[in-house]
Order: sequence, then structure tokens, then C-alpha cells
Amino acid sequence: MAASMARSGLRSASLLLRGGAKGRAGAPTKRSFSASAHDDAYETAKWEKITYAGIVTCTTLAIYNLSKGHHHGEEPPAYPYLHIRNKEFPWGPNSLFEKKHHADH
Amino acid sequence: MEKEMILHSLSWRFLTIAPCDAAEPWQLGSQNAATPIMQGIIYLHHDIFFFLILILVFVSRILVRALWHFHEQTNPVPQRIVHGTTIEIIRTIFPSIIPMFIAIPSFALLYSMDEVVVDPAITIKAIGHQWYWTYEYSDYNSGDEESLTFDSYMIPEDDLELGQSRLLEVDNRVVVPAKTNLRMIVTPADVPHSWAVPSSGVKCDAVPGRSNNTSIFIQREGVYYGQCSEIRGTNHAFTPIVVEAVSLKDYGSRVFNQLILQTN
Amino acid sequence: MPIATGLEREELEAELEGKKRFDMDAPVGPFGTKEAPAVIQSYYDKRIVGCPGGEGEDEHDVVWFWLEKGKPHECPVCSQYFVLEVIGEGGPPDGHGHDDDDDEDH
Amino acid sequence: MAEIELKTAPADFRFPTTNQTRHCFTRYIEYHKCVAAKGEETPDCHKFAKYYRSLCPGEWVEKWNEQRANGTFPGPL
Amino acid sequence: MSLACQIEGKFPFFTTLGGGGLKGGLHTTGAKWFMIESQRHSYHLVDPSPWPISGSLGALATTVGGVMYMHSFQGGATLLSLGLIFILYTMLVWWRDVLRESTLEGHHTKAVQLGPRYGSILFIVSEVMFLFAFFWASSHSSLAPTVEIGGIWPPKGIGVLDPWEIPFLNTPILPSSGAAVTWAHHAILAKKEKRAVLALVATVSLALVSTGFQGMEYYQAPSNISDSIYGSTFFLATGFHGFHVIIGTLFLIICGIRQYLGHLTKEHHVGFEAAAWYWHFVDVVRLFPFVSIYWWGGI
Repeated sequence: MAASMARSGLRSASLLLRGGAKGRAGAPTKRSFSASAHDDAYETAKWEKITYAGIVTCTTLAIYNLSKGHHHGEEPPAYPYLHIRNKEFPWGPNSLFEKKHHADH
Repeated sequence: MEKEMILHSLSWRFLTIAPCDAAEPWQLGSQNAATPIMQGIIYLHHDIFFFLILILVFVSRILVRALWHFHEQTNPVPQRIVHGTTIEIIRTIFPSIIPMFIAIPSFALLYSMDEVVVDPAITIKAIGHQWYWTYEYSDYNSGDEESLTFDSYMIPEDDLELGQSRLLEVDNRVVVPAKTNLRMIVTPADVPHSWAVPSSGVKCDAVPGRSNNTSIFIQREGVYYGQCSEIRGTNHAFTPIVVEAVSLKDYGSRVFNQLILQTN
Repeated sequence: MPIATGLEREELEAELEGKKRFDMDAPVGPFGTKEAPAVIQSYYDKRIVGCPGGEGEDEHDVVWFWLEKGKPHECPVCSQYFVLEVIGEGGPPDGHGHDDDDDEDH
Repeated sequence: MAEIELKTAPADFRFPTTNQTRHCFTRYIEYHKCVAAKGEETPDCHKFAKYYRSLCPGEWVEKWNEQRANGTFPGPL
Repeated sequence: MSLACQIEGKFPFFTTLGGGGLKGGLHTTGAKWFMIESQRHSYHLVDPSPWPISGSLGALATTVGGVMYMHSFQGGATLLSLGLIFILYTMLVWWRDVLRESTLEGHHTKAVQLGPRYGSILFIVSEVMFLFAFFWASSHSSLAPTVEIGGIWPPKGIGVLDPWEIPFLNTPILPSSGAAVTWAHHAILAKKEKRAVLALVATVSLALVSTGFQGMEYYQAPSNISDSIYGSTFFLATGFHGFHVIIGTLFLIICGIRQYLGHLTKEHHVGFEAAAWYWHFVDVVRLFPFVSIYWWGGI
């Protein structure tokens, strides 16, 4: 919980830097620490903004990340500890995420 | 001063009797110490035993006294004492001090047993197989293949000569020089084993994939018997270990002849 | 009034009125003596009561006992006196005594 | 009947515990790195050879030699 | 004014023994349709329920079926899948009953709410220990790599994921959904039910995106679970974390539906609180594998 608060605190700070004036700086005076309904409303709005900031960051990161494509590594020599099969699985040589067929050794 | 005298005369008298380096019928105590480590183990046993006797006597005294005081006829109405903070503090603090006194000698011994000897003279590898031991003396070979290796099988009961002990004799004994630092490398070829010689206080587990090191310094020449101490299948009980400590000169000649035998 | 039903609703209603529908806290009061025994309120004719003993030094492990209407009880360890005050409907607590509609015989 | 000169691999401060597996493995790798670097019969390579021969069980050495032969030796050679 | 409310049978084969428990008695006789005088104690004496036994039978079928399947016995696979289906069914109907007892019948007074509250906290603590065990295994084998894998980490020939590609991308998504679930929580506290539903939808969609990326990462991973100790510790630690993300997502979907149906109120939303705690646990746990396995373990 603490980590996500810290992370989102960080992001809303960055939101401020990017000139988003509607963030935390505008309303410290209004904020009362008793758990009144009004406080909840303020918290709700704040966390809503943090979530949107998170979504924006993630989408930009995703677009940048996925645009770089994925390089396919070459087949390593058959080390004794790779593709360990003391006894074949009931569902055959490949496993859930293993699309390359390993030569049986 | 006269303590040494008594000890000396006593040990003089015992010298004539051969020290027991193998399991004996109706044996209660541990075998005689052949190495300083085993001597340390015996001393620790005596230290702890001293405290045990004290505690045993004290506890049985309290037990009998309690039975006496809560006896139905002699004291029908029990006292209503439920708490006693001072006695409670005493009976918790004091019993926790005793183990500290026991811990000091035992830790000292424990760490000295795990010492890796700084400059061993000989490295012998004991490879545990399912139901026999192989020994490799590879300090003297030049190529990868010529190390002096031999298997050591138990002598079955029906080929035993007179005077040999049952289930303890082997065809090829491990010949080691006495009074020298040995490094035993113990490792298995298949399943976990354990290389143990009680009189030298050694029990070194052979774990697959790990070469386990134990250092031995045998003080006197003689034949020492041990057995494999890690369950490993049907003939687990029939894989004894026999260490023969000989003088440095004999060791040289014995190993050298075997080496010649081996290589050509 | 928040949306609720059953026991939860009764609890919330009592809470709104400032009363306590389920009073879970141990009663607190002066040390009960023979003349001024400690009064324990109960909805039924008898209730299990635990006596924790007096203050400070003569506090003892809680001794549990049944306290019944009309039978004051003295704590065996610290001899504190307890008496039951029935504030509810009375009758045995497990509801076997006088069931209402179906069997009228006893 | 020449006198056998008692000499074996010295204890190594890098492996102070009873587990000498990596000691044997490191000596084996040092030897083969030294051979790769300086060729076959140089004295200090020979020294490493003697160490790993006295430390490593024969079976391990055979297995590693075989792995090196068909290029599947996992060690950092 | 005690609300007369009807206790219908929860399971057609069983006749209900006692209604709302007149005078707190479990063993009142006859079916009481009206609660004339509600019970004096605040506890909830649960009606007899078949789900514990059906759950354990399902578990038995799953384990025995699993062993038979892995040893390729005849019919092992069917028994395993039957067992799993039976466990899922039991979970579904058991928790449906709990929702009925709490939201629809109002048995969950403040004292009763402590049960699920402490229960979920302890459950999360046990999950922490569960995942901690796998991280321990991963660091045990990576801190002192054995001789068999060449004494180096990662072992030679193991294709290692670049931590700064998808793994790095996946790391901020979970905390963002963590922020969304906090938004939902405050929306509930501020009685903004509709906003809370939107917040929960945001949380769940972010969670699904994160699981999607995790699946993509596994699909593109050059090594797999049977590639030495690296593969097994990597896939066990990250795999079980992913599995817990999926559990959390299901939990949040249920909370979203309940929020939409109006079950959750400002005073009583224990189900949502448990889901939020679980989700924050899953958020925070994500940071450990990223640092120790992807990043440090991949250098």
C-alpha cells in the first residue's frame, strides 16, 4: 500500500510539474483531516486523478515499448540442464509457453 | 602433582590392553579416541554428563517432596498458594544459565571439528557407491586417469577367517600414515552416504553434487573400523569402512607398490 | 438510515438512537460486598459471569460461574458478591422453557 | 622404493568451509584457462592440474572432460 | 420494530432446522416463519451447509486425479478436471451463501464482520509467506549458483529477458490499478456508488492489461520452466504472482458486480475491503520479483 501511495504521489507531483494546476497544490488549505464526507469526496477526486495519470503513463510506456519489436535469440547448445525431461510429460514434449520443439536428447 | 602420578600408573596398566577401536559386544561407552577430535568429544560428554547428574538429582528431590506434600492422608487440605513471583523468576533464570555453561565447550568443539586444516599432507577421496566404498589416492598421478583407486567391499560372513569380526572387515583397507594431517574428500556416486569412523570421531556425509571435506589426524597406528551411516538401500548395513594407520615409511612403500601395480 | 436488514439493521438502528443493541463489554463497578453486591443485568433468568477479582494485588485468574435470579453468588477466590437483575423477558436462556404457539402443555 | 613425497593441494582461503565442491571446480577451470592461455606443459599449469586431480573425484573430471569435448561445459572457460 | 423476514431454505434437499434462531437457540423446534423476538447475542450461528464436505470431496478428486494424470493412469485427466470443476462450483455456491447471509439476511453484525476481516488479513499473510518461499528459492539458487550450472547466474545458454522491455512496462500498471482501487474505496466511503463502479472497472481493466502483458512476456520468453533451476525459480515466482493477480482480478470483478447491484454500503463493505487489501498486497509484491529476479537475476 505504501509503495503504491509513494508511486502515485510521485506521479501526481510530476503532473504538477507538467503545469496541471488542478493537482494537490491548489487545495491544501481546504483539506481537513477529520474523516468527514467532504474529505472522502476530495480523496475520491484526488485518487481519480492519480489513476488517470497512471493510465496515461502506462499507455505512453506501452506504445514506446511495443514499438521496439522483439528480437528472437538463437538456439543455445544442448547443455545438460536445458529442457530437462527425466520422464516425458503426459501432455507431450512442449509445455504451455514453449512453442519451439526441443530435440529430444 | 600426584594426580599425574595416578593417571600415569593407571594408563600404564591399561596400555597392555589393546584400545578398543571397533564395536565390541555389550559395549556401553564410546570407542577409544584415536584423534584429538574424538578426545574432545569424550571430554564434552563428560562435561555435559556432570550437569545431567546434578539436574537429575535435584529434580527427583523436588518430585519426591511434592508427592510427599500433596499426599491425601498426610496433608488433606492443600495450601492455596497460586503465585510466587520471586521463585518463578529464579526457576526460569537459573535453568537458562546452565545450558550456557554447556554451550561454551560444545561450541568450541563444534567449530574445531569443522576446521579445514591449513596444510594437509594427503588428500584421499572416499566415493560412496551403492553398497561399497571406492578410495582414490590421486596426489601422485600425472594424467587424469592414473590416480590410485580401489574398491573396498565387505568380506562376507562365510569367507571370514578366525578372529575377524563379522560385517566389519573389508578386502582393501584404507591405508593412511599416522600422525599426519589427512584431508578426506567424501562424495557419493549415486545416493547420499556417510563416511564414519567412530574411534576417530568422524562422520562425514556424502551428499550428491557436493564434495565434503573432513580433516583427520590419527595419533596412533592401528586398525579403525566404521560403517556407512546414511541409509541407502538394501546392503546399507554391509558397507563397512576400515582405516589402517601405519607409520610414514610403511605408508610410502605400501602406496608406492600399489601405484606400480596399478599403472602398469 | 443505511440499507440493512435483520440483526445488522437492528444494530444500526440502535446505534442511530445512541443505544447498544449488543453490549459486548464487561460491566465495570465497585467490588461487590455482601451488603452491596455487584449487580449483573441479564435478559434471562440466569447468566454465566466471570469474576476477575479485585484491583491490583488481589486480582486473580477469572473464575466463571452461573449466576441465577434470586441466588446471589460469592466468588470462591476473592469472595466478591454478585446478584442478577433481570431486565428482559426472563425464562431460561436456551429458549426451551415456555415456547409460545405450538406446544402449550407445560 | 623411492620415498613418496607427501604433497597435495593446499587449503584455499577462498573456500574455508567443508564444502570443497567449488574449490575443485575452480581449480579445474583455472587449469583449462591456463592451458588455453599458455599452452600445454608450463609448470604453473601443471600445478593447477595436480591440484584439481587430487581434489576432484575422478568421475567428475571425466564428466567435465566429456562435456568440454562436445562443447556443453557450463563453466566459464 | 424487528423486520419480519423470511428465511427460505438454502438448499432444497435440507429442511431448515431453525429460522433466524429464536432466542439464540440453534435447537429450536419447528420452522419459525416469523422472527418475533430476535436473538440477544450478536453472533451468527450458521445453518447446516453441504459446502464444506463437497469442497473437500472436490479437493480429494483433484489431488487423486492430479497424481493419476501425471502418472498417465487411465481416467486421471477426467478425474482431475472433475475435481477442479467441483471445487470451483463449491467456491461459487459457498460464497453465494455467504453473500445471502450477510447482505440479504443481515446476519453480519459488527461482531460477525470481524471474522471475514481477520480471516482475509490472515489469508493475505499466508499468501505473503507462500510467495516469500518462492523468492527465497530464487535467491538461494541465484546467490550461490552450483557447479552443475557452471557456478554462474544466469546459467549459460539461458535466454534472459531484457528487464527494461515488457517487465518494466508491466511494473507501473499494477500500482496504477492499485490507485484505481483506492479511488473506488474512497468513492464508496463518499457514497458515490456510480463512480465506484467506474473505478472498479478501471481497476479490473488495468489488471487484465497487466495479465495480458505477463502472458505476452511468457510467450516471448526464450527459456521456459524446464530450463534448469533458473527456469523453474523464475516461472514459479513470477507465475504464482501472476496467478495471484488473476485471483485478485476475479475478486475485484465480483466486487464490481456487487457494487453495481448496490450490495456495498458506506457502513458495510467488508468484501470490497478484503479485495482492496489483497490487491495492494499483489501490487507491492510485484516490485520484489522485478528487482530481484528480472533485473538483478538477469545481469
